[in-house]
Amino acid sequence: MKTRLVISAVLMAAATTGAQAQDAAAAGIAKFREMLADGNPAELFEMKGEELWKQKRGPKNASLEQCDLGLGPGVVQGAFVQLPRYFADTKRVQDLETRLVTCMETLQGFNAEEIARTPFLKGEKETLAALATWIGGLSKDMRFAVPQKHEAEKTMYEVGKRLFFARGGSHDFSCASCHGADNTRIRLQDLPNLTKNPGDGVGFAAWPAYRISNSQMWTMQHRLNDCYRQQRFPEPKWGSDATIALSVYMGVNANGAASIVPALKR
Amino acid sequence: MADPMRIRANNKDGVTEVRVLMSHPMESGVRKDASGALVPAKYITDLDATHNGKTVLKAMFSGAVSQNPFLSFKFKGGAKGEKVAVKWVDNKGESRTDEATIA
Amino acid sequence: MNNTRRTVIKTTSALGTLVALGLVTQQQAMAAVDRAAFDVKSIADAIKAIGGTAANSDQVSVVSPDIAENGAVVPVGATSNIPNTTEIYLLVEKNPTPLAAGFIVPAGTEASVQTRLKMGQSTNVVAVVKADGKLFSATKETKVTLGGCGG
Amino acid sequence: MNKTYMTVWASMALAAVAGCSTGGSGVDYDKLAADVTKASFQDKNIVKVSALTQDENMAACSAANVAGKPLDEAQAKAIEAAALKTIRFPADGKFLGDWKEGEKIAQSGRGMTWSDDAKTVNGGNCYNCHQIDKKEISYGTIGPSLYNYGKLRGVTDPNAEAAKAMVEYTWGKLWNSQAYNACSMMPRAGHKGVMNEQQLKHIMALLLDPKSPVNQ
Repeated sequence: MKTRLVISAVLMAAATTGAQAQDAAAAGIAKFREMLADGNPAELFEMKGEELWKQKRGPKNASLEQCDLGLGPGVVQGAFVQLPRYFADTKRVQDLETRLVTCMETLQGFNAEEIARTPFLKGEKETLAALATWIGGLSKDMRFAVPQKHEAEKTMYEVGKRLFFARGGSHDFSCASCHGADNTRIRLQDLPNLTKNPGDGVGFAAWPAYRISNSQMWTMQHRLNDCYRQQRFPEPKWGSDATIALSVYMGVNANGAASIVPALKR
Repeated sequence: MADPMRIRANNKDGVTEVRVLMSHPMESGVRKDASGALVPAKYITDLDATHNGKTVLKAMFSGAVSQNPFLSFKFKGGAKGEKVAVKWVDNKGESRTDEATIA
Repeated sequence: MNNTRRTVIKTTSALGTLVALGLVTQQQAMAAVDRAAFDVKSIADAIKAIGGTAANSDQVSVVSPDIAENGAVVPVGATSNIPNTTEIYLLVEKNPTPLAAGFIVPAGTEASVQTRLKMGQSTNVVAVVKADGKLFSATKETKVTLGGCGG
Repeated sequence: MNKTYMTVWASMALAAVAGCSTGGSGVDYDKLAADVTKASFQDKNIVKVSALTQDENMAACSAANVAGKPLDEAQAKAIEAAALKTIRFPADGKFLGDWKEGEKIAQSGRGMTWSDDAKTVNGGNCYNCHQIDKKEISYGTIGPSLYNYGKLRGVTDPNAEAAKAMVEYTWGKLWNSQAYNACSMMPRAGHKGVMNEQQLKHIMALLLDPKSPVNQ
């Protein structure tokens, strides 16, 4: 009895000091982010994205101004927080990026397969990141309302949920390993719980984001690709149904959360 | 050609606050790429901010300034509608000038 | 393009060599500190290159976070309350070349600047200011943490 | 888009239509998810699509998560019993290596991603989820704190008979975490070949050596 008491006292002491150190570190990180909040370099990409939207480009020398992002041709504001969604013309559920490529193909004459194959941060993928940043920014502070009306949208949600929890690879990781519980972190990074609405401006409501660790502008497709890399999974093809299904799952879960896109991330 | 800067200038109580974001790789010349080769130096060396043609700040940068540099400072004067101009030059001789209207 | 945000007035291309080269020379001639100070390997020598030794002063403050989530973009700034401050320098002690940035502050501009610097590891960040030809300094430690999954 | 991809999409569209007529029920989402997975992933460098093939344990744990319910007790016990049998103790009977090496392994998150190559020395990823040495402030909280791991468990001499059970349990937990918790989130470091025996010994020392900073 006596030993047990001593041990529990030691345990409590350890837990207390641990928690204090953690609080100090967490407060330090919060302060660091606050110091960076003003002057997010993502603004440079927003400027570029707006220009690229209006510029006549591609084999057809046309702008994207007639692109239908789900709210009708040319309607940009508010479109971001209602994506992914089902599009009757392509008969597909599309996220912002795959929808933009559809517009680049139909309006401007670009080759969609070629864009899909282009590595992130290069060529038309760079264009896409700037466009997504500007389009996302026009819905800043608006609340997510990803639709679940069409049967294909509901199917994508259910498939996305299964992919989210699917454990595999050398380390038995799934998306849920890091994003399935409240108040956890990897190293010092807070991890949003993406199985439900994680709150305003976190998780799905924070990408595209400017990443300070590599000074790159990352879209959601890019974010998912790198999550799978760290998960020790093989590579998800760009724009594949797996990436769309996961986006629908996270997007619908985030419904009601306000977007802070473009965000600033580690 | 370098991408444009994002310049914001706001006057409050007679003081103008200038915030500048520059689109620049700021390669220090000591970083190695994935294949182990040195990435050649390319960074902004000098910056000149002017208001009505008069210098309000000069800066000298090294490759230790972060990619896509941010700079903020304040000067006395400047009225809404007037212009603030910022010009940078890098070690390769490339330069860029942009201008913003004081709000 | 949103004209209230900014207006592009002029761009010199990378190969506008003559103009650009002329410009570089002109700016270097106007610089307060020799460009070579940016290549100096120790903080003491860098301060020497700026103009001698710096006295620690509570009238100088250096802004740098206690903890940086990543060393690639660390918000750093300095403010001087010493009258006639004409120059501000930001140094990162443990960087291979500590002098990171220098600023010339004309009369009418506040002796206060904010920027973002790269830091390879946890380090002291030093602000040195010049006022009436004399150097004053302030120091702050920033811990650079290893973030993410480390993969 | 490639052909497989289009085919799967077509099958999903069909399923959606079928869903309409049956009011949303009767769609085999598990099958759809498997088809989507097959069509969506590709080999990249050292990571092959075969890595997505789940063993029975992983399939059961993933399904339980989708359902939002824990495994039923019998199934959990069966998984644990099977996992326990996979554990291999060190051939030379020595469980502890060098805690300094263990700390390096615990710090590293490298290895087995598609941006690593086959020569990359695998890290343990330990600090990603656990507090270990208190000097390291950048630690994760997905797993419990391991600070004072040995000390709190009364291990003063890891070679003593009194410590045997704790030493063997710790080795087993590192080798195959599911031996003690059916759907443990921890990688099965020994079982899946993420860590070799020597690396596991170093991590053991980090956790259990009384001289390790973990036990100060």
